[in-house]
Formats: sequence, structure tokens, C-alpha cells
Amino acid sequence: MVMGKRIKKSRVVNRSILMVLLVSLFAVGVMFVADDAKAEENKRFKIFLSLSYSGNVWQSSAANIVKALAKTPPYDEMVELTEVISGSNVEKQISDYQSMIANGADGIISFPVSPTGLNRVIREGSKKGVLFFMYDSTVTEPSAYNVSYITAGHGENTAQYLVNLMGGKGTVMINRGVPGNSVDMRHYNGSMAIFKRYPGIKVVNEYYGYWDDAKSQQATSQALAAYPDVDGICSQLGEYGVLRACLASGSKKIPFIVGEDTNGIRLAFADPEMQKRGLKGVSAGSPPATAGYAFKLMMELLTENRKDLVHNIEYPLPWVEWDKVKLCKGDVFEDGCNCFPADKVAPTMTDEVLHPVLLPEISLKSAQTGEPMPGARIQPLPKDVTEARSEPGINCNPKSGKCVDPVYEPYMVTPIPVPK
Amino acid sequence: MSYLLEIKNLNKNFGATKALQDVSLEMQHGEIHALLGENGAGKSTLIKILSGVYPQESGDMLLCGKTYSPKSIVDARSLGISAAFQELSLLPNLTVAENLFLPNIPKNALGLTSAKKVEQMTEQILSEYKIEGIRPSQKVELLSVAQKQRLETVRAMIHDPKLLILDEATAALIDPEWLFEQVDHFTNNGTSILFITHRLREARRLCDQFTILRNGCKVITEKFDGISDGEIFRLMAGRSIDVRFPACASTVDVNNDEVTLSVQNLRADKKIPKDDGITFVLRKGEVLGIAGLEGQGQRELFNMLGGSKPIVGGSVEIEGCSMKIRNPHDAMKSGLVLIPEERKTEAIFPGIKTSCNVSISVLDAVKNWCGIVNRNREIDYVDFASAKVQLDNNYYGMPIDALSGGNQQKAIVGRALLSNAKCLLLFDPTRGVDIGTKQNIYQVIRDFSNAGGSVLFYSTELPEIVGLADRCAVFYRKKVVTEISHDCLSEPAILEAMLGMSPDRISGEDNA
Amino acid sequence: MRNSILERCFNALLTNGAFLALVMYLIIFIIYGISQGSYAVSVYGITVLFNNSIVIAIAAVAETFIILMGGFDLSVAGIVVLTNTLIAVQQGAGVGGALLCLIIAIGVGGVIGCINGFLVSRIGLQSIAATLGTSILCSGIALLVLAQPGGYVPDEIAYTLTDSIGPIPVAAIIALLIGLISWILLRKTNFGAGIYALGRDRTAAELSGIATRSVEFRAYVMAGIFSGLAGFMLSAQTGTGDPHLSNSFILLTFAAVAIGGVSFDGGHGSVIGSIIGAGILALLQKTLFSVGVSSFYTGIFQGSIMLLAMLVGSLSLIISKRRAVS
Amino acid sequence: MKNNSVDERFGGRNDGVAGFIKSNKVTVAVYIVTILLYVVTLFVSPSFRNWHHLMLVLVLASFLIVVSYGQGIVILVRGLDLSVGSMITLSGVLVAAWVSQSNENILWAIPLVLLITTFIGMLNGIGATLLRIPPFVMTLSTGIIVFSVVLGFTEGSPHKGNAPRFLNGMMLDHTAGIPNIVYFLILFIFVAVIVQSYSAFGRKLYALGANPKAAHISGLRNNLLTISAFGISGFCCGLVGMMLVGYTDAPTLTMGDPYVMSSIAAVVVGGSSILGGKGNYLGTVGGVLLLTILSTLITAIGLAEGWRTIIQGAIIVMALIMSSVSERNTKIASAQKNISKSVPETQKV
Repeated sequence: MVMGKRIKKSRVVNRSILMVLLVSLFAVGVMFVADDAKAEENKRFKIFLSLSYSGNVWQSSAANIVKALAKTPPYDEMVELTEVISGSNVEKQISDYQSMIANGADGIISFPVSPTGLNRVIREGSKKGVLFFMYDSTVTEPSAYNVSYITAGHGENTAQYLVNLMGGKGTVMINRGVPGNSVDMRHYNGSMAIFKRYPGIKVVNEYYGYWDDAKSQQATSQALAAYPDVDGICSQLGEYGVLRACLASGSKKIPFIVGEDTNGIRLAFADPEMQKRGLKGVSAGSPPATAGYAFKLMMELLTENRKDLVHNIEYPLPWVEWDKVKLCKGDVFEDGCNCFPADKVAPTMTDEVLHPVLLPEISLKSAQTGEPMPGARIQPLPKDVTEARSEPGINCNPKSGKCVDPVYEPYMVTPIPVPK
Repeated sequence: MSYLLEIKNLNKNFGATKALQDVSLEMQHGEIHALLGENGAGKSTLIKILSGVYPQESGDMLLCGKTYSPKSIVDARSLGISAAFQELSLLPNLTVAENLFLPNIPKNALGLTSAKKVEQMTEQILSEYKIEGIRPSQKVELLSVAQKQRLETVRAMIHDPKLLILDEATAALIDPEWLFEQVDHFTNNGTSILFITHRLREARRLCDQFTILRNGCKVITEKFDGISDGEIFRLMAGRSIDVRFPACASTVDVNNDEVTLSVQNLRADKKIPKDDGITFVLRKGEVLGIAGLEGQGQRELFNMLGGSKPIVGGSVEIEGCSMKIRNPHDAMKSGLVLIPEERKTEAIFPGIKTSCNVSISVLDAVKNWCGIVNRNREIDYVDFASAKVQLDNNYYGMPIDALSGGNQQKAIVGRALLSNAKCLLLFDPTRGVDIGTKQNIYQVIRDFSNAGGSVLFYSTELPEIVGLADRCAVFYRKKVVTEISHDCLSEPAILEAMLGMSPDRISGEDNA
Repeated sequence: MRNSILERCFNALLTNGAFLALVMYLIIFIIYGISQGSYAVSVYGITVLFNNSIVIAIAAVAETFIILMGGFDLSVAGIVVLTNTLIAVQQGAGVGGALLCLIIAIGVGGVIGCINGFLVSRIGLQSIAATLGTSILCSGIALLVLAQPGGYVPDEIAYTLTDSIGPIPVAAIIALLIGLISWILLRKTNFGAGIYALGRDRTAAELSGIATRSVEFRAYVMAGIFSGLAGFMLSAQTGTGDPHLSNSFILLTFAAVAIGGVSFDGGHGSVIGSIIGAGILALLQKTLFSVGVSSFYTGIFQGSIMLLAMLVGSLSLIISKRRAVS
Repeated sequence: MKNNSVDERFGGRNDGVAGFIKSNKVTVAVYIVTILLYVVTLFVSPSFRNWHHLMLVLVLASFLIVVSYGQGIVILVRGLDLSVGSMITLSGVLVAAWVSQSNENILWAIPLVLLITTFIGMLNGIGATLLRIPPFVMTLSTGIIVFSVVLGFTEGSPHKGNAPRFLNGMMLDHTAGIPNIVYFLILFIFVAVIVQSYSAFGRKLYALGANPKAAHISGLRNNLLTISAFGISGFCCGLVGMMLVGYTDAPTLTMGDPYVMSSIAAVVVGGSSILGGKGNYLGTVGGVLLLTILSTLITAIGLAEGWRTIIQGAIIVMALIMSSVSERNTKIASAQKNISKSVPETQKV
């Protein structure tokens, strides 16, 4: 009996040791990975950067721009920036915002996962004096600042350009973004508004590329198989995938493509070989540079270099037509150049990471690595900002009643008359 | 006089298989009726229909003169028939008390099941049925097999049935007397019992009448008095079979022949002292019978040698070389091949062709340099094996689970024969197979030993050991207590040793 | 032979997944408390913590019903999204609207649960595959219901359910309530005994007289209803509808169940464990945030905790088996 | 009796067309549905009626065909691999980062990447066997962990690197009018079928899946077999990652995600039992083709995304019901004592 008890006891002791070991190992692990950034605590602005989905070049370029700016003097002395990836889960981003507020954030700069789902936590944070700056995507909460190109009319302008290229008649396919997303809806509605004005334009097919080159490529391949002689493709982000699908389709002719800002499509526009096969189009779309613009605006508010600011700010729509593509020699947009050689960046890299006026501090390298451009200092922003229209479901809450319905009027290109 | 239960022309088919054909049966009030038959004869199907597991297909059943067609087990119980199943229907992760009352655990005033109340009731029931050493709040997985069997039986009894069905209720019981006592008590109250067993002796002890099923048909209903065991066996098998054992071709010379397997103080449990393990030797060409009551260590021995249970201590030598057996693969490499106890869960690969089931042990021998199986060589091996076990090659293409138990067992024995074994470990290889197959297996065993192989052979049926073995080692309390040589081999001698009656071994009861 | 309390604790730690999860929770909470300071124990801080975990917790309860039975339910995410969009498009307001939302949640969950139950228990489909199908169906319908994010959830839900009553977060009360209800269902009814029985040994359960198909069917319905409630709580948190919820939701649900010590073989574990598991996931996120671990590496910790919980779980099974033998 | 041919006595697997159909009812059913669906697409869109479209379907299906092989092998031995998505991403990111545009490093980079993913797959197997963690949880965890590592490795973005020219050519160039990848697919399927259905190793996997306990007792190295099954899955993921990079020219961190659920769906639609021990790779390939043709058809019709999703879900459920019905028909004949549907014990060796 005594013997049995001893055996049992020692076994319990063994197990407990094992448990304690496992748990303490874990605890040590947590401590070990923890940054020592918390050590220095002189008065800096606590800024949090909340990304939606890391994983595509667009998101990380945007993040890198903000990171590079935060390291550019004089901000390097003033800002403590923490980057958080919230994934595509609203719950997670809500939780992250709450953690940031709890940790004494002065400002949160973020790509919001949902235009509506974050409103409540933003309102709570704003009440506590936290500045919320949303870039690219927007929220409908009035207390947040939205810095975005969305209201600048990507859909209607690119669609109009395509219509002009096609001479007002022909067949069109639309490569949409993520289903159930308000930005996709805004772009799509803009495009369709234009296409409907031209009875000769027939939208034969629309599909979802999820703003992803791989998915766009697969979906476009399938659609092309059904409509091999389509005249134009109107694409949201994913246009490089669209192009590759066209190249792989076996058809000699390449349809007109209007899409967003990837380096791959711009290079293709400039390629005489491609031009010979009929490729024309425009590159205009969501610029990661918005993040930098939003960050600088936020910093100017925080440092009180800017007194007041409207809440919905429009970032100009980037616009590069096929015959205006110009290769950059260096790391910045100079002399009107607007794309980079293939050995320098991935074809899926978005070129609009730079802006000579709004973001002179940023070079291609800083957008790729998050390191500041050597010798650069933060330049003040132009005094005036463009106020964006308050469009319902985009950057305005219809419940508040001050929204204006979007007007789908192209302004980057003159509409051709409807052919008889 | 009206019957308690009348079954008229009952039929049941599973697809193309006719499980029951025109079976009729009558039972009196208070009668204990034995249901006999080989495996696959339809006993299980019959009791599952009676107890509400399967619906009947055609035919009538009358209980106390009223039409009886239960929709479920619960329904059958409320109508007065409950069953204790052979496959033990207890749930290991629930408590004894919960198990006892499933599926309708008594509720308290709030309509919720109350552990306290149920455990109290269980306590009462357990003492009423004279079961000791079980706490109602204990999880069933902590019980021994025998305790589980008792619980299963009690679970059928507490519903106060008019007809109690006991399917192999004594298989795992060390002392069937407990059951007999309960049965007597029950029949005194007028309950009838349908008793399914493979053990004729118990059936004779308990029952007045028996019914034999064969291939889904009723053969006979008769009183036990005045009919011999041989006759009953004949009726069960459907042909005249006196169990015949192949003659030993040569007697093994105990002193001179080389030892194939030598086991020294083998222990499955840390608690067993170092020098008190299982010890025996097995010679070349010898069939060593193993006997013992349930749970005396024979199962552990087979599983340890077969590699499916870790060896805690002791040594195993094969042809003089010490072997480390950590898993079945090691065992096979050393030449020990186990035919496991549970055919369905441990031996067959359901859904896979019979031929592939047989050839699984020679796959490595019949593959070519890039690992592809050479079908011709494979089929040669399978043909060789099935010729030995007389497996019809029409079965080759069928999934093995579509075969009868006997044919499955033939395939498994065939597989073992192909595996280059020096020593076959057969754990109850004839359980649940028809007499024809048994005869086959006996022959295979003898052939194997005549060809120079050794066989370790455990059986619950003593006549098999007496008839087949060259020698017998008897287990009692986790070790070999007695070895009986060929000359002294007899049922009474084995039985005596099994019960621990060898003179120097009689001591206090302690069933671990 | 009486075990000391300490010994019993250690035993429970290894054999009871919920207890282990609780201990893990406390340890992580201590790290969180140290790095976060007084905020960690403030009413707001705790309310936030509960709010962050409640949706996954309810979803994990739903999943637990099925996993205890030895199945998998992939439709949880689908039901949550569908419920969310339907609640967002309903027009009711005030208390009536709130009630309507609750009915929608339970109704949607119940209906999808019935379909799952029918496919699995009546037609005999493999649970993981059948629920994969219904989950895809649900997210398709959700896209038809709400073409883009929007819609409103009555303030009665959105504010009341995420607030705190005095020092007690409403979400905590809900967690307690859900935990209690599911605990009663699983531990105090024949239905619950049936689920445990089914998860361990289907044949034995059938022979014990349990109406296995009916139990299975009802379990899927219950899981559906709880998933609907999770969608309801998600709507309360976000105050709006969004048809685009990612798959990570379902992964987190399974992670919570795994951390909670529920055996994926079925028949072993408790809802309490799953709820704590969901709490751990939310707490872990906050803790890593507050100690400053780059969010790149959150996944490493989540994955490791899951493996740790499962490892201890399988260890405890081996130990209890060994103990049963000896 | 000895007169019968070898194959006949083996159950007629090669016993002409009739024999094949008899022993592979589910597989045949999948192909019939696939062909029917293909015919429907030809009617829906006349421009599908050419050789090119058929090749397109094959190219689009190629990723899923390869990844489903690993998934199928793992499911065969009663596992499930939820980490395929992360492993595909890992492979793509690594190959693009190490090789970049030129072909210089390809000789060491491709084998090394395959080795890494195979190794991670084997880790899954080790967790599932030696540590006894259910495959579902094990692969879920490694999936999360690997993704986290990739995230850290790339610092959130796979900036660096394009597809190596070799992979580009593999995916997009044609030889004799047929895309190169189709030649690769034929080779892959051939080897895969040999390994799964005709090799000793494959036979052992089936045995293990049919009854792990019996396999253990019969002396099969269960752990080793399971680990290699997971290793194969990792290997396949490595291949798919490279194929995807070759196809799209640059990796993204989400590129593997769609293949987790769709590979499981393909295996199940292809007639394998998710409980293991049953099914064959040709069926899975049929399942992949079915799903791919379906998605082509849906894109061609241009349905709203909601309807597309609904149709996909419905097809999966319908395929399941069909295969369960056809299975039940065969089972009734052999059912003897099984009480309704009994779920086999999970690996408890």
C-alpha cells in the first residue's frame, strides 16, 4: 500500500513538473518575442497602423509608405508607430482598435475591413480623442477621416475611356472585385452607368477576380473561352492577371484593357509587341500612396500644423493612358515617368506608391522596404484638400441624412457622342 | 395453454442474403430456452428482431397472445422483451448509473436528469443484484470485462421483462454461478429467458429446451434430455461431424528437439515481480496449447508476442537469439505471427478485396524494383495460401466483409501462412466459425507443425486443446502454472489447473 | 487513500480539458495584466475582453455539440454570415426589432441545422462534407440577401448587448447563460447523454436504446441554433451587416474547441472548455498586442497553444487509460 | 478453376470495360456527370466547342488535380490536411524569392522547396501519429503557424521575385499545340495512379485506411505510412505553389487559400470516403474536372456571385447524395451484421 502511494505520488509530481515546464516555456516564449520598443517612453505620438490583409503587394506598399514616413525626420523623433495586421476579420479589427485605444493611441491609421462594421468602436475611440484616419477603403462613421480615391470615379472614367477606345460599340467583360464589397459596388455602378449610355456597347459577361491577380487570371481565362472575341475588358484590381489570361488565350489579338495601377500592365502598354497585337487601355486605380497622404494629414492635425480638416478627403485618381506610359530611371516619379523596369519590381506591384507633390519624401525603395529615403525631410502638404462627395454606404451613413447620391460623370476623358 | 412468445414464419433479408427464413418458435411462461447454432446461423438476427433493433420483414410475432412488432429497443422493453447483447452495448465514457438507465435517465422535478438521484437508485439496484466493487459514479471504461458483462446483464434485467434475452452472457464471466443465481431468481418470478450460448454445458445446466438455427432456418426444437452433445453438434453443422482432429504425425521429442521460442519471465505489468512472469518454451514442430480462464494473462501473452502490447520485462528468444519486440512489425520480422482475437476490428480490412486481404503480408516480396505489385506473383502466393485453407477462389474479388465469418477466418489464416512465420500465435482462431472451417483450421495447424513450424494455440474450448495440442500450458493469475504433457492431456486435468487447483497454488482469491 | 487537494488539482489539470484551459487562461491573463496595467482589470477592459470572445465562444459551443458526437460542422461560418445579413436587412426597430432579430437568428440557425441534420442523420452523408456544402450555400444566399455591406441592427441589440451592467459586462452574462443552457442540455438531459454516447460508440449507443438518428438530428439543429445566436451577437458587435466574412472564423472556432480540450474523436470534453478556449484566443490576441509581439507572429502562438492543448489532451487520455489498466 | 485469368480472379479490375465499371461505380458516375456537364457547356457557349477550351479546362484544373492527390492520399489514411493552403503559399513565396526571374538558381531551389514542403507535411504526419494529435487540429495548427512564418519571412508582402522563366514556360507555353503543363499532368496522374493503386505502398495505405488496428497487427508500419502520406501531400503542395507562381508570374500570400476546401470537396465529389480506406485518384481527378467545368460554365453564364456560390454548394451536396446512394446499393448486398451506419474507430493503435 505504502509502495503504491509513493509510486502514485511521484507520478503526480512528474506530471506537475511537466505541466509547469510547458507553461513556463510558453511564458518565456512570449517574453522573448516581445519587442523592447516599450523601453523608451519619452513623449511621442502613439500611432497605430492597422492593416486589413497583409499578403498582397498593395497592402504592404501602403504600410511601407507609412512606416517610411514615420522614420523620416522630423517624424522619427515624434512618432512611435506600431503595425498590426487585422486580417480580413471584422471581429479581429474591432478587437485591435480596442487594444490600440486602451494602449493610449493618439491616432490610428487603418485600412478598414468593413465600411460599417467598425463604426461603433471608432465612435468610442473618437470620444476618447483618438484620431481615426482610414485610407483607400472608407467607413461611414462621421467621426473618422476618410482619405480615399473611391469617390474620384474610377469606374465611370475608365469605362468612358474604354468606350472611347472602342468607338462606342462592341462587347465588354467586367472583372469585378470582391463580391459584397461596397467599393466593388461603387466602381461597378460607375462603369455600368457609362456602358448603359451607349446602346452599341454590350456587356457580355461579368465575373469576380477578388482584386487578386491569380483569381482574375483564372476567371478571365474562363470568360475568354466563352467570349474569345471580346473587344474590351473593364477590370478592377487584378488587371495584370487579366492581361496574362489574354496572352495565354492563344488568340493573336489582345482586347483593350482598362484597369488599375500594376507595373505589369503599364509595362505591357508600353511594349510595342503588345501594341501591335492591339493592346490599349488606361491604368487608373487605387493608389497605396493614399496611406502616406492620410498619415501626413493626421500628423499635421496632431502637431497642430493644420487647424481643421474635412472628414472626407479625396485623393486624386491616378490616370495613365497607354500611350503616356514612361519608364522611370530612378526611384522616384520624375519628368512625368510613371512605371518601373521589370527587373526592379514585381509585375503585381502597384506603381502609384509615389506622388511628387503629396509625397516627395517617398521613393520606390521606401515603398518596398519601409525605410526612409536618405536625406529626405517631411515636406508640408498643400494647404487645400479636395473634399470628397459624401456618398451613401461609402463614406457617409445614410441614416444621418447628409449624403449625396453619386453622379457618374467622367472627367478625365471627354465622352464621345453616342454613335448612331 | 397460451404461449408467452410465438413466432410464426419470420423472415428477414439483408439485400440478397437471407438471414432468417420461415423461422417459427414458441416459448412458455417461465421457460428457459437455449438458442443454438453456428455463427451466421441467424441467432443474432433473431434476437435483434425480438429486441427491436431490426424491423421484421414478414411473419408474425405474438407476445402473450398479442401482436408484437417493436419499433425500437425502448418499445420492445416497454412491451416486455429486453436483451443483454453479446457486443456489450455499454458506453465507456458514461457512468455506471447513466449506462444503467439509458436512454431514459430518470429526471428530477425540474425535468433534468439528476446524477445524485440516479446514483442512489443504481446503488440499490447493484446491491439487489449482488454486484460488488462497482461505484455508480464510476465511468464504465474503468471496469473490467467481467464487470461490464454483469452490468450489461443487469441492465437488461431491471426492466422486469416478460422475456429476457441473454446473448453469450457468460462469455466473459469468471464465475457463471452469479448469472445462474440471477436466472433462477428471475424464472421463479415467471419470466422466460432466451439463452444464447456456444457452451453446451451451460445450456444443459440452465435450459429445458433448445432450438437450433442453421443458415437462417430453424432445424429443431427439442428437450435437452435424451439428446447427446454429438447429436446437437451434428444438427448445428448440418452434417455428421464428430469433431476430428488430425493425428500428430510425429511426437515431439521434449528433450532433443530444437527450441523455436523461449519465453522467460515475460511481464505485461510493472506490478508483477521480476521473477514471476510467464515462462515456457516452444519447440520446433510443436503445437503448444494454452488454456486458462478469462483474464488470466493469456491475452497479454499473445499480444506481447505479437507486438501489439508493450513488454514490460522478461525476455523472448527465437531459435536462441534474443529478440526485442516493440511492435507487430518486429514480431513478424522475428517470425512470430499473430492471428488476433477480434476478427472484425483487428484482422480484416473491410471494403478491400479478399485476395488483397490475404496478400497484404507478402506485398514486399511481390513488388518489383520500383515498388509496383506484380499481380502474377501475388496471385501465385494467394493461390498457395487458399489451397491450404481451402478458400474458394470465387471469393477473391469480393470485399472481405461480404464473406461469412468462416471464410474471413480462412483468409486471415491464409495471410498468416504467407508471412514466413516460424511460429504462429493463434488466439482462439475457431471462435465464431462453422465446424467445417474449424476442421480446416485444425488441419492447417497440424500441417504447419509437421512442416517444422511451431504453433501457440489458445482456445476457450478444451476439447480443441486436448485434441490438437502436443502439450498444454495452463495460465492462472498471469502466468503459466502448470504444463501438461501430451500423455496426461485431458479435459479434467486442464480444468483443474485452470481453476488454480494444482496443489501448491491454492490461496486466497484475488482477481485483478 | 485520500488525495490532497493539490494532487487532485494536478489530476484534473491533465484529465479535464476545461480545467487546463482555465489555468492557461489565468496564466496568460497574468502576463496580460502585467504588461497592460490597470486597464486590464478595469470594467471597460474586461467588457472589451468579453465582447471580443463572445461570438467565437457561442460558435464554439455550437461546434462542440457536433464534435462531441464525433462529427464536424463546417456550416457554422455560413450560418453566422447568413444570420448577420438577414438581421441587417430587417426593417424593425426598437424592442420589437430586437426580438425579430433574435427570432431570425434562431430561425435561420434552426433551418440550416435541420438541413444538416437531415443530410447527415437521414441520408447518411459524411458530416464534414455535407456541412461544407451547406456552408457554401449559406454564404451564397447571404450575398443575395445583402449585395454590399450595410443595413442596421437595432440599437437595442447593438448597444445593450455590448455594454456592461454595473461592473458586469453583458457579454459575460450571455456567455454564462449560453454556457449554462448548453451544459444543462449536454449534462442534464437524455439528449446530452445521447450525444456523448454517440460520439464514443455508435453501435453501443444504438443497442442501448438511444434513438441515434434523432439525437444526431437534434444535435445539428441545436448547433445550428447556437450558430445563429453567434451571428446575432456578431451583428450586435458590428451593428451592421457584411456578407463578406472570411473563412478564418471557422478556423478560430475549431481552435477554440481544440484549446478547450474537447476530443476530436468524440465523446469527451465539455462546452465550458470551448468557451474558455474562445476566451483564450481573444485574450492571447490582446496579450501579444500589449507585450508588443509583431502581429506577423500571432499565428505561431495560436497554433502552438492549440497543439499544446491537444498534446496535453492526448497525454491525459494515455494516462487515464494506463490508470484504468493498472 | 485454375483456368480463369489472373485478373478475373482478382475481381476483374482489368476485366474489360464491364469489370471496371462494376468495381468503380462511383468513379464512373463522376465521369458521366462530368461529361454531361461538359456537353451542357458546349451548348451554352458555342465558342467552347474547340480544342483550345478543353486545354484551358485542363490548365485551370491542373492546380487542383495536383493538390487533391495529396489531400486524397491523406484522407485515404483517415487524415485531413488543412495546411495545404499555407504550404502552397510557402512554396510559391520561396521559389519566387530564391529563383527570381532568371533560371540560375532553379536547380537547387526547386528541389529544396519541395523538400521543405514535404518536410512540413511529414511534421503533420508526425504530430498525427507519434503525438496523437487529431490530423484536423494538427494540420490546422501547422497551417496557421506556417502562414505566420511566411508572413514574417516576407514581412507582409512577397515583394521580391517574379516567377522563374522555367515555370512561366511550363504553365503558359505550348508544345505541339498542347500546353506544357498538360504533358506534366499526364505524367503526374500516371505516376500518381501507379503509386496509389498499383504499388505495394499504395496497397498498404488502403489497408491502413480500411482498418488501422488490423494494419498495425499485420505488421504494417502505420506511423511511417501515415507520415509518408502527409509528406506526399506536402510535396504536392510544393508543386502547386510553383505551378501557381509560374501561372500568375508573382506570388501572393493568399494564393493557396482557395485550395483547402476545394481540394477536400474534389476528393469527396470524386467518390472517396472522407473516413478513409476508400476511393481512387482517377475519381478525384474526375471530381476536379467536374468542379472546374462547373466553374467555367458558371462564369460563361455570368451569374451573380451569390448564385454561383449556391450552385457550387448544391453540386457538392448532390454529388455526395449520389455517391452515398450508389454506395448504399452496393453495400446492401454485402451488409450482414452491421447495424445501420457504424462509424469506424479512429486511429487508436
